[in-house]
Amino acid sequence: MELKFILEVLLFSAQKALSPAELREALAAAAQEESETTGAFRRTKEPEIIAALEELAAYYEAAGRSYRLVCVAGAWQFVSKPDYAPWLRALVGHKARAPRLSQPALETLAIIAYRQPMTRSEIEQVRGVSVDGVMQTLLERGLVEATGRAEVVGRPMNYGTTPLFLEYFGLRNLEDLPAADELRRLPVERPAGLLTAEPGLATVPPSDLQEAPEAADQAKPIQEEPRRTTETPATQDEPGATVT
Amino acid sequence: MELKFILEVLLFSAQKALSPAELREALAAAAQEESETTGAFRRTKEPEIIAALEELAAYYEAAGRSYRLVCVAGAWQFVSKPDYAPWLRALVGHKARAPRLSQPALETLAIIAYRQPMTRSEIEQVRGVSVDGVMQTLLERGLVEATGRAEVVGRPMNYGTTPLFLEYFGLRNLEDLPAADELRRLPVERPAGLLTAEPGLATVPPSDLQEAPEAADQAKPIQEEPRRTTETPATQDEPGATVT
Amino acid sequence: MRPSDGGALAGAPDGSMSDYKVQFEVFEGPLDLLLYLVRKEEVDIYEINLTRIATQFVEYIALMRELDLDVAGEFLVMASTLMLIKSRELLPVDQQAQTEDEEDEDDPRWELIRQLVEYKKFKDAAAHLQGRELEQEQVFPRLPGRLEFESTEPLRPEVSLFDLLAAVNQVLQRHQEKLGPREIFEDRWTVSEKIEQLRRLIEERQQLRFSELFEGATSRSEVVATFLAMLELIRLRILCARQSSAFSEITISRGESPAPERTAAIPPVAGAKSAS
Repeated sequence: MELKFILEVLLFSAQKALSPAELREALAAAAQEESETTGAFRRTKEPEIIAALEELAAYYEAAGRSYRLVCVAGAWQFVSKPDYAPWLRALVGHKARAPRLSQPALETLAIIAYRQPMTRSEIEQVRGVSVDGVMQTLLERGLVEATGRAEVVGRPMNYGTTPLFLEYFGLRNLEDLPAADELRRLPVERPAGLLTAEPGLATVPPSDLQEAPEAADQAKPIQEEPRRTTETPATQDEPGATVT
Repeated sequence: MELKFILEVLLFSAQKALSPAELREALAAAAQEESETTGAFRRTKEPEIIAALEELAAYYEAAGRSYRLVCVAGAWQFVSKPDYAPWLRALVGHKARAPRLSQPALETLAIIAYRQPMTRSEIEQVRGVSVDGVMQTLLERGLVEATGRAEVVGRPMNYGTTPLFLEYFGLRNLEDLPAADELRRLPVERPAGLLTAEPGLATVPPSDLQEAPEAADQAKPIQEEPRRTTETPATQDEPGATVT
Repeated sequence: MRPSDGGALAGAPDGSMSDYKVQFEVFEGPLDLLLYLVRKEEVDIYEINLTRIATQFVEYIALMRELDLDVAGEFLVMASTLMLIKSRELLPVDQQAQTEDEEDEDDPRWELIRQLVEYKKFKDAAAHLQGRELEQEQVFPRLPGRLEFESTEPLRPEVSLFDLLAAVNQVLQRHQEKLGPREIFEDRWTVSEKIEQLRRLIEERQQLRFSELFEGATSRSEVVATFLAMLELIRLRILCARQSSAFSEITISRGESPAPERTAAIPPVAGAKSAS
């Protein structure tokens, strides 16, 4: 009995996408109930599970079947390839899906996705127009959410994307966005001799701050703007935290 | 675009097993709605579909995955291999254990399987007890269904087994049922046909005809009323009740 | 000032007012309009002639007003920024700001270009998201039917074909009692005779295939008698039947309890002794 086949059959039979943690739980639960074969997987660790899932996904990609194994928002599932949509529509009907997003909504969403967390006025700075109506739509559709308050004057709300955002666009995580690094950090190459730093541009995503400190360090030398610290979302996850 | 991949993706995404006829319909429906690629499969014949399905099934058998493609009761579907049941049980949790069929339910099912189509009162004749509760269970579990009306007084409903019944017991068709000719030979007194019925006796309110044919059956003289009531097992078919 | 590339304002001058409204909405804001103007110039953003762009921008604003359209405040702010840039550049070179290194942050040209470049990148990113949005509409997740596991998998081992046949047996037994054995078994074989035969057979062979039990049968009633005998022996645990999977053949082997004294308990079926 191989781990990858067990994971395969679990994903094959599940009613929803499963995270490595859920898969690990199923392995542990099965080990508790039954004996020999299941017991061998009692203590399977998540990294092992993820490695086996990647192997499975690679297998299906190489096998060139009509469906593949994907990871969306951290959970794994089998999905059909887009080419086969006409037949699936004939079989199961159109997908129940919210109406497509408008151009302003997509622009705003893209900005938030790359630069989160950010305040409304920071978003407006990039877009050059008010985003009130658009933000309303994005919040209502659950693609964007308030993540806390920014540590700047007036303590405005910070916004970020939700897991639903990843699901809606079929993204594995925020790194899955194209040119993520480029768009997150200082994006504009200045002609030599021009030394500027723009507030709001250098916001490093929290994941980078936590998981890739060296990436954050890389961005630092360019940042000579003292104001930057005030924009660093240090306490974004603590709504109502007060400035001391 | 290959036929086998289209069939594969249809079976992979379908909520239930699909017959070659249903697959052919999906191909035709897709051809109607969209164009180029789908049009090529507009007139796919069932033998072609079956050949492609068998090729697919052979592929999966050879690939040695945790699931395979099987044909049960003339319909095709991907099913997990039994070896993996412990993990699937762990995944689905407790609710996986549907209440097993009670002895009365099994008996009734056996009678219907061998003697279908039959009316409720005919079934009761063979079993010697009322089958109201049991029939309810069998209908709800989708093992038995109404197949039309019997051409006898009161035009009661006829019942027969469903494809799910075959699936449930792993039978390809009804001929696969082990010989039980004796059961087939048990005498059942059929009520007089419509033409020979006394006009006065056959007067059944139209509402009864449509909504409750069994009400008409109950009035029949064949029923040994006292015995029925005493033998009716009151709680045997309650969910969760098991008979061992 | 009519757009030459069939862009966002295409057809505007001869269209109706409502057409204009629809067309203008294509510009998400001043940056969008600026980007459109830059694209029209077919030059890199860094090389745009801001003076010319500023003129065009202001002309657009003028047109929008002429057409009595709502001109959002952001457009006006941008227009004034552009006019400032334009006026600076129109100054003689020696009067322009020369302290670039120190005052660059206040240079509205760079601020504008930076904003434009950044905005363009996000607009491209938005286009990518839109592509993914469309693709996701074509992707169907596998959603297995609940029955697949919840009914077939756990139930099959619990309710097998055997249970169904045992149920048949029960029904037959009741009718034997009611109708008398003669009507059911007309043959020379009785169930109890078959029970003895099966017991001897299993002593010799240890294990049998289900179909072997019926190989020598000469009549239907013998098959039935054999079958009922087998069911009875299974019930008494003298025989044990296994079916490894749904379609595999049933194998019959010796059961866990030989229980010789239970032979006497056979009567329910032994009573079916034929009248022959």
